[in-house]
Amino acid sequence: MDRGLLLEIYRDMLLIRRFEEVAHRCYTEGLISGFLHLYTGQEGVAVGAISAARPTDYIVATYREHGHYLARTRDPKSAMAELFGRASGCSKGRGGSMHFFDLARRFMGGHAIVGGHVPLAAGVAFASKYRAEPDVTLCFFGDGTANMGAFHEGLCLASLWKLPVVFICENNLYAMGTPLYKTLAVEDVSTRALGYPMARETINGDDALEVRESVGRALRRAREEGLPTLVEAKTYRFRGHSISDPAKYRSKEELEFWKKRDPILTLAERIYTLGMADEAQLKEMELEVRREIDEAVEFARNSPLPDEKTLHDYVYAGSGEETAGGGT
Amino acid sequence: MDRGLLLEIYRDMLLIRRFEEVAHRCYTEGLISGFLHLYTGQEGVAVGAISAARPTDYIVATYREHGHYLARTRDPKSAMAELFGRASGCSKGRGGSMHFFDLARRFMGGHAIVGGHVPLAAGVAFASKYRAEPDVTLCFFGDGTANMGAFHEGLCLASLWKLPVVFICENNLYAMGTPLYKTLAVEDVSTRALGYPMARETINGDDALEVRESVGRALRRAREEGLPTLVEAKTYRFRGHSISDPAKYRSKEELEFWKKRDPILTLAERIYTLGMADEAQLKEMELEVRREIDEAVEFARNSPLPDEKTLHDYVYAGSGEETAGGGT
Amino acid sequence: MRQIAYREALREAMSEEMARDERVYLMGEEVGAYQGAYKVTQGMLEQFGEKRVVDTPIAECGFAGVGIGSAMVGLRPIIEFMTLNFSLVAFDQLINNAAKLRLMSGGQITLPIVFRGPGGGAHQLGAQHSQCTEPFYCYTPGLKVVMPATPRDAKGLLKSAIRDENPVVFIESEVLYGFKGEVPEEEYTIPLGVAEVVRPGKDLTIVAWSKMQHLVKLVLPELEKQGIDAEVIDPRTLRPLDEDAILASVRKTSRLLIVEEGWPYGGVGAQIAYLVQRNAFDYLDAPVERVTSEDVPMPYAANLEKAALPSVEKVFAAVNRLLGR
Amino acid sequence: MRQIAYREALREAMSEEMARDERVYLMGEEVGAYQGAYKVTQGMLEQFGEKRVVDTPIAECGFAGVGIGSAMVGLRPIIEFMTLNFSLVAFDQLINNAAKLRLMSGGQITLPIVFRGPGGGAHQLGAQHSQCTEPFYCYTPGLKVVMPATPRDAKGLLKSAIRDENPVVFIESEVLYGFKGEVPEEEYTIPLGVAEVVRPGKDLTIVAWSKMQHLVKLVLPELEKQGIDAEVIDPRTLRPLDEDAILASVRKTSRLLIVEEGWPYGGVGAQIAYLVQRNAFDYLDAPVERVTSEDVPMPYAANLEKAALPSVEKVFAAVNRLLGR
Ligand SMILES: Cc1ncc(C[n+]2csc(CCOP(=O)(O)OP(=O)(O)O)c2C)c(N)n1
Ligand SMILES: Cc1ncc(C[n+]2csc(CCOP(=O)(O)OP(=O)(O)O)c2C)c(N)n1
Ligand SMILES: [Mg+2]
Ligand SMILES: [Mg+2]
Repeated sequence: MDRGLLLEIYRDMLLIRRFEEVAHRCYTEGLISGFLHLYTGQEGVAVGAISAARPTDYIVATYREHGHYLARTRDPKSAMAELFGRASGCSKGRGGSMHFFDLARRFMGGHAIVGGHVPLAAGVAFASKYRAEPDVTLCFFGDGTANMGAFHEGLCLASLWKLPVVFICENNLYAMGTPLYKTLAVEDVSTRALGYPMARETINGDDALEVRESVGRALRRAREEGLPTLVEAKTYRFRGHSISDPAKYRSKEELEFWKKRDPILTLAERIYTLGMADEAQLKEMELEVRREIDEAVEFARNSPLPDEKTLHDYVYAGSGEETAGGGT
Repeated sequence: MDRGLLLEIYRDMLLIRRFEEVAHRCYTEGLISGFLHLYTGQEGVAVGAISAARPTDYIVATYREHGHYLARTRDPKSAMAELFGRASGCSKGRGGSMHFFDLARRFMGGHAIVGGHVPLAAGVAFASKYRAEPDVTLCFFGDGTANMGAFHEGLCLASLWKLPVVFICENNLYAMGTPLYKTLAVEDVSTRALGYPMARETINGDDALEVRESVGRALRRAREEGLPTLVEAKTYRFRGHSISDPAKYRSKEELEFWKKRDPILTLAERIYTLGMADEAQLKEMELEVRREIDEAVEFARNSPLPDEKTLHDYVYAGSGEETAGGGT
Repeated sequence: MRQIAYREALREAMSEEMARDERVYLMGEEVGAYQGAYKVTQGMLEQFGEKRVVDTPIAECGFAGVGIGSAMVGLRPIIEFMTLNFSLVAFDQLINNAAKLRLMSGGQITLPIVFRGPGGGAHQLGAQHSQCTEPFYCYTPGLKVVMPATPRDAKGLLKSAIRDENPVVFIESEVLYGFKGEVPEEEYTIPLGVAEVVRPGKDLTIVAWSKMQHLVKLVLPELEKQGIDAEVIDPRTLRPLDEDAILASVRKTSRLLIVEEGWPYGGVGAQIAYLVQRNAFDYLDAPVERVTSEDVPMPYAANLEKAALPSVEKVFAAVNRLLGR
Repeated sequence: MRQIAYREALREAMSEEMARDERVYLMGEEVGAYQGAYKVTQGMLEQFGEKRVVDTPIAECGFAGVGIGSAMVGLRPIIEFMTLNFSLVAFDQLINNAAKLRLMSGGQITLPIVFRGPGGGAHQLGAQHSQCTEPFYCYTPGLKVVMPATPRDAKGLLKSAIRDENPVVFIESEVLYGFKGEVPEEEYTIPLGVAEVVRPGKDLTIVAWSKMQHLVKLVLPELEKQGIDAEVIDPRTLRPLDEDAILASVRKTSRLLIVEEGWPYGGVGAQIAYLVQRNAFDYLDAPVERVTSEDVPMPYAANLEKAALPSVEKVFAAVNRLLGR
């Protein structure tokens, strides 16, 4: 186990955790509006999976994509500015919490129609195959997505056409307030893969290293054999579905159970056990991360709103509108 | 094996075959227009399945539903009149070939958006369960339907909610001109059932008796245990997808191979072998059936077109429009 | 009279109709145990049980279709879309099945089904969660479309929609759920297809519905101050549209402004404008004006969102154009 | 000039653009081995191979989404819907993804994709296969909508649509596929958003597109005989709409008739009517008239179908109303 890598993974997870906490605070202070779906508790999945990928591999995610965005870009400034609806945001303030984009870093969006992005991910992979490029597409979604028609059609086509895509279901046991057992007649979401058919793995999503390994296998399968995989990472979100959800539908005991499996705490334990860092070193990292997030908030706060004259920008390409100074 | 039943099954299949042949002729004579998807060759499925059902069980079918309609109603007149677009047709001339309806006999339509009727069938079954009625819904569709989102969502809900429905996939190896192997990554459509999960059977659709038994089991499973089943009946259509399709995409040899399995011829052989009828008796039945179809054509031909004054009928219920003499 | 919130009015309508008719049931995401994503259905699971308040997976195409199928054989479902944005994944079910089954069956099928949920945007929900779908449904014969602005209308119209024998797309508004208004204690219904003259006037007619009625209310005091006597009409039902009420008003005022949240191309306002110039041409002293959202997918940023939506300023500007000022 | 059929013109456009640009590919049901459900793509599989002419399963939502995804990273797909009726099962992909990705990404994503196929009805195809979807797509900012009436326009506009950097819904007509007309041998394109004055005139303006242009042609001889000099305009692109061309014509003729195959409520004709009364109010000598399909899902029976569609008689009646005769 490479020490640098392990600490990097730890730091990425911490960055996400602190980012979300601060975003939450900013929301309650009225600095952010709209929906806000926090990733707190699921950091092992995004960081484990994306650490296994190359920077040229594509990422397609849902409205709960802050974690994936940070894992890919390590850029809390553009993320926070987007939440603040500023022109300096990663989507120039047009997207908001649910629609982070960074094309240069192959982060292909936050998408907010459940299942709607699954065919898009298959399409990005289709393009890689078409151009004989070695890139793989990682597509993240929740357990609640497995009943959607778009999910089915995306997986059907990926399986049929042997597209280089890794479907990563983050099974956090709930779709909004609905526990999985009320919407799924099978125990594992990955069971769906049997019907397509498609390789599948059900793993512990709270162990970033296990995620990294599993997704690594899937990435190889995609890159070398051109075959898709359905990876189901079992995890848990510590917060409600969105910031307005008090999550009364689950018991204190349940939450406590999962908090003991906190992917960040358990990784810290592992780091200590392996002797790769001591508490002081992680504390130092923590402070660094906090500073970074504070700077992101400052950056967002000081960034201008989009110019209202640019309201009609970015509707049609090539209409000359971008010359109007779009986005600033 | 009950002789009466066997001959009834044989006669129903014959009725369908002759009906389709005559409909084809009427089409080429310009008496029928629009799309016409013939059922020729698949008679074993509709007749076998529907013979296993009670008259109170519901049927939901596709645009290729002439066979199912006749198997349920034995009423070629209302069917032929519908093809002719006459007010005496089963849908008062409003539906046409793809939209046969007979609510009184629980024939819930002909539907022409691939997969779109699968959730409807689940809904009819939902109503039976809601009212604690013992009726089961039979839902017919083709092999090409298995990739549709609506199919997936319908089967997901039926499995989850334990709805009394039998999904019957008529796998005739082609969706229009596309052979199944080009659109399905698995060999059997019924493999899809593994992911939901759902009971499944893959059977010889050209053997009406085998279909009857298999669907009988599924009906019992639905009626007694409230569980859905996916039955895949392998069969073949002798004609093109629709009347305008010369079916050049398949070889003469392939067609010959399947014609040897003609569900009507093979059943006749069986009847002879079992000594339940001789050639003269089946010949007599054949003549009877032909007469019946001829009468249906006469009936259709002599029926009036819908009154143009009723154009706006049947758009909204309770708007008083039906009093305008709707449909005649 | 007692005052209750829009969401409570909706809930009362559903509960009363479910108590009255065993065939009515409610189905949708989070309608039961979670008490509704926007708490419209609070308490209904407890009142009616799991058989009649059905929590669904995220599968709009599937459960919209299940609703339609069950209505084909006599149930009377209320299908809640968490928001109308998600009706687009079930679009084929509404357009090709719900709207057409009756016609295709030659009148054999009657389809008493309500699809309901909040339409339009709220605050900074981004492009995929901020759009008006009513033009899609109004365009389509076989559907009815209702969009109430007040608690009283919400209750009375929803009860009528549930009793109606046809598919009704009933579009609420997330930002109105908390809005309170007078609602009678005793039972009542409000017929579909009948507009309300919210304020009589003689100088110009303003037609608006749902949220936009509340925007118009903000403008009225200033108009009054300026001595402009506006007649305000709420069609309440968009299909069938109460053309007579609108025409009668325009024949009186000779000027028409339509305020709508939808995009400008086509839609409900364009239809009203067409009808009015067609059927009251000689009465018009000025062209029919519309205030709509801007022709852009909704941006997230607060200032851009505000700029994209109809506003008091835009309404004033349109009124001034209408009055030639 | 040589004459070729509308379907051949479309095929030439696709083949030329695919030969010109490796990023362009074609995907849809039966486009390859079967040579196209309506033979529009005949020979293209042989010319370009399976990589670029992709036969799909029946999964419109899936393959429309695959097309969009591939366009997000620089391919230029042509997605064929066997008919536009089936685009409704992929509706969310067009409305919530194709139309909005550019805006939501702050302009990072460019989406050069064409969705094409026949729209409207043909002959007795029944309600689910006979409808005009253009109002849905015209309503939605972020999409362009094109509906050519002639082989020449079909080719020139499809080439422009393929080269366009935006999602274009390109709606053809099944009943026009066999229609022949002059098409230049040499390469050409026709810009999107530019209407054509098909026939200059001074007494009234008739706006029609796609099939309805051909209906209008049937009326012209009789109008001429009666001494009525109609100006006929084909917008060709419905979004963006060439408002200037229509307004300029109406300012000259003072009378406008719109003939469209869609249903009456809202839609393209209502928008044109709104715009014209709004921007040429003082020029109008009579209200804007529309001939549309009747407000019913399409019935199957031949006589009812005929009665439901726009007809020569209905156009005459509207012209007479316009001219006050
Ligand atoms: C088609 C559609 N239906 C409903 C919604 C509303 N909605 C947003 S997130 C969500 C729950 C999704 O659950 P899951 O897929 O498990 O993802 P998670 O939120 O747990 O990450 C719902 C119902 C939506 N966005 N899109
Ligand atoms: C959503 C949709 N897409 C495409 C079509 C056009 N279409 C009609 S039938 C058909 C083939 C269906 O094949 P299958 O399901 O195997 O049934 P079969 O015709 O063989 O009975 C297609 C593509 C349609 N009606 N609906
Ligand atoms: Mg979840
Ligand atoms: Mg088939």
